[in-house]
Amino acid sequence: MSEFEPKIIAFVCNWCTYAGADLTGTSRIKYASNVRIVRLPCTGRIDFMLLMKAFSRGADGVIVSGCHPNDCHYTSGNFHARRRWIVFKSLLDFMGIDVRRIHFAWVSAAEGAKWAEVVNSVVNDVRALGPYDGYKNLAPIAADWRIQDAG
Amino acid sequence: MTKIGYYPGCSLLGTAREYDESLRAILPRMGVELVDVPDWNCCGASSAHMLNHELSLSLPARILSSAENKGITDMLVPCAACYNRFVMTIHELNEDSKLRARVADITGLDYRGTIHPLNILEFLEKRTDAVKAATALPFERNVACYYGCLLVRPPTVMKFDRSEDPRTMDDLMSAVGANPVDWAFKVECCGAGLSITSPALVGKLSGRIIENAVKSGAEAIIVACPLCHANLDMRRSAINKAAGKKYTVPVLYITQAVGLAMGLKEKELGLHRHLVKVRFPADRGAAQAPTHAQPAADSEPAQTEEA
Amino acid sequence: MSRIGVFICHCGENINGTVDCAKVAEAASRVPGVSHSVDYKYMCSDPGQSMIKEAIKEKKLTGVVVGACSPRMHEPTFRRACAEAGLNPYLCEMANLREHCSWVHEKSEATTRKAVDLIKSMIEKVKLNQPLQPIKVPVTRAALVLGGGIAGIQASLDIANAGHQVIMVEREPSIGGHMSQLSETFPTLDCSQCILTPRMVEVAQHPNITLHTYSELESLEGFIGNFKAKIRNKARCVDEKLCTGCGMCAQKCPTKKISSEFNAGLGMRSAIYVPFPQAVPNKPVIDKDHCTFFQKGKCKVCEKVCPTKAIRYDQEDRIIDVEVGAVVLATGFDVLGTDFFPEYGYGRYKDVINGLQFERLASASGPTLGVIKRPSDGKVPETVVFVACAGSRDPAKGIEYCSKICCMYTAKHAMLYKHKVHEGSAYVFYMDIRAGGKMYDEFVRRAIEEDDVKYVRGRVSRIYEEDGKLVVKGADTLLGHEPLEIRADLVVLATAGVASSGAEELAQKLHVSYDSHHFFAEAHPKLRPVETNTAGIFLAGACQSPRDIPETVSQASGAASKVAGLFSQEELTREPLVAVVNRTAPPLYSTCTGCGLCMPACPYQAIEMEEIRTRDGTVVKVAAKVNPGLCQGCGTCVALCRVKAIDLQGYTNEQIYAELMAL
Amino acid sequence: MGAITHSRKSNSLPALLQKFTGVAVSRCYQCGKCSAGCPLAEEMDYTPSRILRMLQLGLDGHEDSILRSFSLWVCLACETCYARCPQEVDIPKMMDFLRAESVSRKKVNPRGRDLLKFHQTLLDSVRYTGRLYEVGLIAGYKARTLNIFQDLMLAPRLYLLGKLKLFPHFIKNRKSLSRIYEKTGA
Ligand SMILES: Cc1cc2nc3c(=O)[nH]c(=O)nc-3n(C[C@H](O)[C@H](O)[C@H](O)COP(=O)(O)OP(=O)(O)OC[C@H]3O[C@@H](n4cnc5c(N)ncnc54)[C@H](O)[C@@H]3O)c2cc1C
Ligand SMILES: Cc1cc2nc3c(=O)[nH]c(=O)nc-3n(C[C@H](O)[C@H](O)[C@H](O)COP(=O)(O)OP(=O)(O)OC[C@H]3O[C@@H](n4cnc5c(N)ncnc54)[C@H](O)[C@@H]3O)c2cc1C
Ligand code: SF4
Ligand code: SF4
Ligand code: SF4
Ligand code: SF4
Ligand code: SF4
Ligand code: SF4
Ligand code: SF4
Ligand code: SF4
Repeated sequence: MSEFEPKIIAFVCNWCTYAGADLTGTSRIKYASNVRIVRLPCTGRIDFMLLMKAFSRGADGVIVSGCHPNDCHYTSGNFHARRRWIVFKSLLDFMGIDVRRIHFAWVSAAEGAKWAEVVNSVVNDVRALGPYDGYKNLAPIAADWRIQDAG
Repeated sequence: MTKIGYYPGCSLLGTAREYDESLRAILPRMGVELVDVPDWNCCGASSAHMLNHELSLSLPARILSSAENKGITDMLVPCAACYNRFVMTIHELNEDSKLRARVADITGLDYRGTIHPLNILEFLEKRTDAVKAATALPFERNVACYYGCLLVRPPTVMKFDRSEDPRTMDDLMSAVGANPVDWAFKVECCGAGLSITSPALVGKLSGRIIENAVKSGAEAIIVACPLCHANLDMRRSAINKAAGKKYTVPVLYITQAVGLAMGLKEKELGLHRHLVKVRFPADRGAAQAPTHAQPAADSEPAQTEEA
Repeated sequence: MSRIGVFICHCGENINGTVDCAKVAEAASRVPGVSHSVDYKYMCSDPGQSMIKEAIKEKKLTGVVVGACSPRMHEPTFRRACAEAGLNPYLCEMANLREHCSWVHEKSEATTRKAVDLIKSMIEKVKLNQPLQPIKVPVTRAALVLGGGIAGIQASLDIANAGHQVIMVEREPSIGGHMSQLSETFPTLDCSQCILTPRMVEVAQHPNITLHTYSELESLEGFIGNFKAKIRNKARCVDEKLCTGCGMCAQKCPTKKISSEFNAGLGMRSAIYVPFPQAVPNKPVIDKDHCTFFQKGKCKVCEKVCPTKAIRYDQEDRIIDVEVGAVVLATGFDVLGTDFFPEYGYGRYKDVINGLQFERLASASGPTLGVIKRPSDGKVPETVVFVACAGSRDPAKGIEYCSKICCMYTAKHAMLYKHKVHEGSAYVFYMDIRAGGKMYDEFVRRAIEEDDVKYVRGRVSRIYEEDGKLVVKGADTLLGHEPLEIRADLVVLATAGVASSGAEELAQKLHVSYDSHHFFAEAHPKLRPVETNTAGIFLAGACQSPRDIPETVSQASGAASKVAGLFSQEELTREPLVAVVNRTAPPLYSTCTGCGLCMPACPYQAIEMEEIRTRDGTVVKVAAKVNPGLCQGCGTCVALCRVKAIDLQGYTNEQIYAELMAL
Repeated sequence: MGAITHSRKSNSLPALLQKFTGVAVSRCYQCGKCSAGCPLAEEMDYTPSRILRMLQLGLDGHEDSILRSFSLWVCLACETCYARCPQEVDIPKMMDFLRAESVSRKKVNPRGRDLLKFHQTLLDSVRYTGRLYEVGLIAGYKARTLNIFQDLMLAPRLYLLGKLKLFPHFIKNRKSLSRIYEKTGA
């Protein structure tokens, strides 16, 4: 049996991390192919439901990455994201999802190499945690996308 | 009578006896009674601090804890050096919980952090009104208020007054009728810790302080620390030797100056214990303020000649 | 049922070398709703684009997915191609198979599988895409320029000369800013006023410029192209129309001992005053805080002597409304006063001055008519010590950044002093000499080599007065770090350049971002240096960070050209990727509960609450409403809304969920 | 001077300094303000900023020179340098560390030995009596340094002025002090 290959979903903002990941490409820096990037305008757009959806679809880990503090294209979206993370954390706990499955990072448009590092380290960490198999329990919750996220 | 904790420190039992005496002499006028910290030990002075970090925290911590156990919250610490050690210790223990636990283990006592050390200037400043009210013979002299290093530095920890040009003592001296001169060496180092080992060096450092005070027209130097006093008074011969001059300007503890203004006697204030005779130029005082002309002349001649 | 077209690009070998493109296209063709799926060598080439256009027409595609490079590269290209073929451009999406896949992974099954996933998720997304129309907003062709220093002056003249209206607001009684206070300017040593005053006059006389001095911005609302500003004209107590600027009032005003701001405290002025003789406008104001009449109710001398009866003690502040399409921020900077420095005496020593004060001493129009005299006793100093980096690069007590201009003006000061006092000695304590600029280092070398200015590498620890001299204790680190004592007659501190007072409040009023030092923040430090993050608000000069005149003027012209570019358009078009609050049929009208949580979260104040009324006018509901002109599409509100009543076009919840479900 | 060695090894002096005191020598940007204000700079073999420079550079022999320097002993912890350092480099703390290091590595400067003895005598006095016994201190110090004559003239006069006590004060709970001394290894 080959080693478990985790599935990682990355929610990234368009202005910093998406561009940073582009730079990883133009610099031809290699990283694990387990990651799938979802482009959003800003990390401020991310709510709890997005994370839930990702896990309910079988993601074993999630990366949320945007601009460095104070560099947010929209002045403050990333602060909102950070603040909401505190609430997320307790909710995750409640849902029985190991918080180590979610990784927050700051990767700017200039940090191509850093993006590769982030992906690789998250893949390794999640691989060590093993597959996430609680998603079946999540399905009914995630089905109602109007759920309150208490953010 | 308000009761307040008291940590005299070793000097006030020895070389700085007159500091303790003069403090006790003026206290009744301010309605304050002192409660000694029980079975106190030496704070370790700069020696512990120089050689052993944990020791330098544990010795003061033992004192702080015993004071707390006695229910003391405000603790008057006249010696600026001890005061500095207390504030630094409290700062370090509050900053670092691991260190705090370690020190608790060393002393076997619990430091709770309810105690607040007060230096002499803070103590008097709070009672400026009482000091003013008790002033009978305004101390109408040009004085240089000398704070030294330990009350104000490091400013981030001591958080007392303006670190480079403090004013508390100047304001207090103005309150008792003195004219504090504007001078430049208020917080310069006198060489405290080298007093015994390198008197010549102290002569040089303290000499510059005296020189600037005299140049600025001071008739007396006022201090709030036994080490400053020791260097500026006891080491006067070294100072004069280094400067090649004969400085006669007397050095008074703030408590002594306040005491004089309250009309207390020389002896009560321990002025006779100084090596440099406490004498003021007669002219100005005699002509303008006859009431206060004689503090030096009134007294029995000091036993010492100026060294 | 959707009919999606999928186009997989090889990018030569760039994608196809690692990803099996044919396989991807084949997999895509099997996704329900896909009616066309091909792969091709170079999708962005002319034949590639034609392929897409033809497919749209022939297969009546309802959506297009291009699997190629990063959308940051070619999204506009392919959207344009779709539009040309009659498909709404927002029905086209790209999957990033190159930067995010083929270039970063090895050639393998897994890589191709990832490519398929990426394509599938975009197919699912695009199925839910809605046709969107770009947002059009009208433009008011007038600019508001805040601050009348050299930055504001340059920007105003450039915009006005491009044929647009300018409203300039300066809070002091005269325009001119710091440059009007300078003596001579590095690196050419030309007289500051000589080059500045003609510009000031030009501003005053320009038919396209309306000047509001002694005025401040009260409020600003609206968005790019459509701002509404309120300006407060503070009462001068002088009727500007009647006043001829004869100066009688100031001459006769008995209250004369007021420290002059223009002379940086080294001179005096009267209670009714014009800051300096070349002021624009040359009309006085009454300083109510010092005027005897306002303070004690008696005097009125100025009223008596004014030949045109222009004095108006009862004048009140006026609020003026203006509409503008763009704003240029040019409110400049300030320098720290000497009282900021504990170890240098807390401002106690009269002969310790700052750089601006030295400018006034060296200026021919200054209080000493250009003779360098020390403030305490008017003597010409024989030894002058200049202290660089005073308060700058000092995280402990001052600011951590380098103020950038002081190395140069200190060299200039030392030079000016030596030119005026040949026998004098000038010392400069410095840490580094920062003289990057055309002819800048040459200028500093000239001070050292030709004018014999002694540069000492080290900081000054303390300054005190003794025997009528200022004792400066510093170190020369090049001489083995030993302490050094210089007995000086005058000490000039090159004090740090800091944000102008009130900058923070102003930034908040305008919703522009600012840094921790209250300097306004540019949109991008390299590529958008004259824009703020708020569309339509531009930056010029030292309000962004301390800078010298050449740089200020270039930036001001840059900001002006941005404004002119904006004004060259009839209407502004913006991407329609904005938030909308859903509207359903009655009786619900909207799932929005009117909780209002989204309103404060929006960084652009784009959300307001709206009353929904029936036809007869009764309010049935309060719901949020997004102003598409203001919304920048960040999505913060969407994440926040508990009932998901607000959604972001182009990134709707359903679109992203669909995208996720396919991954 | 030798070549630059890679002194940022974990056992290098700057690394140990940072580990035990948090003082990072790389913070120092060599402005010299500390040395300019240090009241004792003239007495030092290396001024504070120079010590920092030597620590930063870590050339062969630098560490040894620092540990053997007189500066460590003449520094009075007056805190002037720290109060004014723009980069908030806690030099007094650094000096404390270097001094302790110099003692434990037996590199005390010959001229520093007197000072070391003074401090040791004082701490001894506190250890056995709980308080500072000035006569004992002076006598003990003079005996340790054989510097008998230095203050010979002063002591009797202080005694006459009532400032010197011939017998020490003993605190009651001297055990608690022994405990402190033992546990801190002083
Ligand atoms: C001592 C010294 C010497 C210098 N020497 C030179 C030199 O030789 N050569 C050189 O190139 N540069 C020199 N400079 C730099 C030069 O002064 C600046 O580059 C220039 O002044 C910047 O212009 P500014 O218009 O951006 O800002 P400022 O000159 O500061 O002008 C800003 C204007 O905005 C106004 N304002 C502020 N807030 C508001 C508000 N809220 N509403 C309305 N108006 C407001 C102010 O009143 C002011 O008029 C020197 C600077 C100093 C301090
Ligand atoms: C080693 C190095 C590192 C740098 N690092 C940074 C950095 O980290 N950050 C930073 O902000 N800046 C950096 N810079 C500076 C930066 O490169 C320049 O600021 C910038 O490139 C200037 O852009 P330019 O368009 O003015 O000139 P250039 O980049 O030189 O472009 C000029 C163009 O004009 C073309 N050209 C020349 N003559 C003619 C002609 N007669 N007809 C037609 N075309 C012509 C040239 O081929 C060239 O394409 C660095 C520079 C160097 C050398
Ligand atoms: S569309 Fe992009 S991936 Fe395709 S050929 Fe052009 S650049 Fe390369
Ligand atoms: S006297 Fe009258 S006209 Fe002359 S400057 Fe004054 S206000 Fe203007
Ligand atoms: S009324 Fe005021 S401004 Fe006018 S002359 Fe008198 S003091 Fe001056
Ligand atoms: S420009 Fe020069 S003087 Fe000014 S802060 Fe920078 S380095 Fe210091
Ligand atoms: S859109 Fe959502 S958050 Fe905003 S008011 Fe309506 S319900 Fe509240
Ligand atoms: S998307 Fe962002 S800018 Fe637009 S309304 Fe929502 S929070 Fe405001
Ligand atoms: S003052 Fe601070 S930064 Fe300057 S040389 Fe000394 S330690 Fe270094
Ligand atoms: S603490 Fe030491 S190094 Fe610092 S100024 Fe005082 S004597 Fe000098």
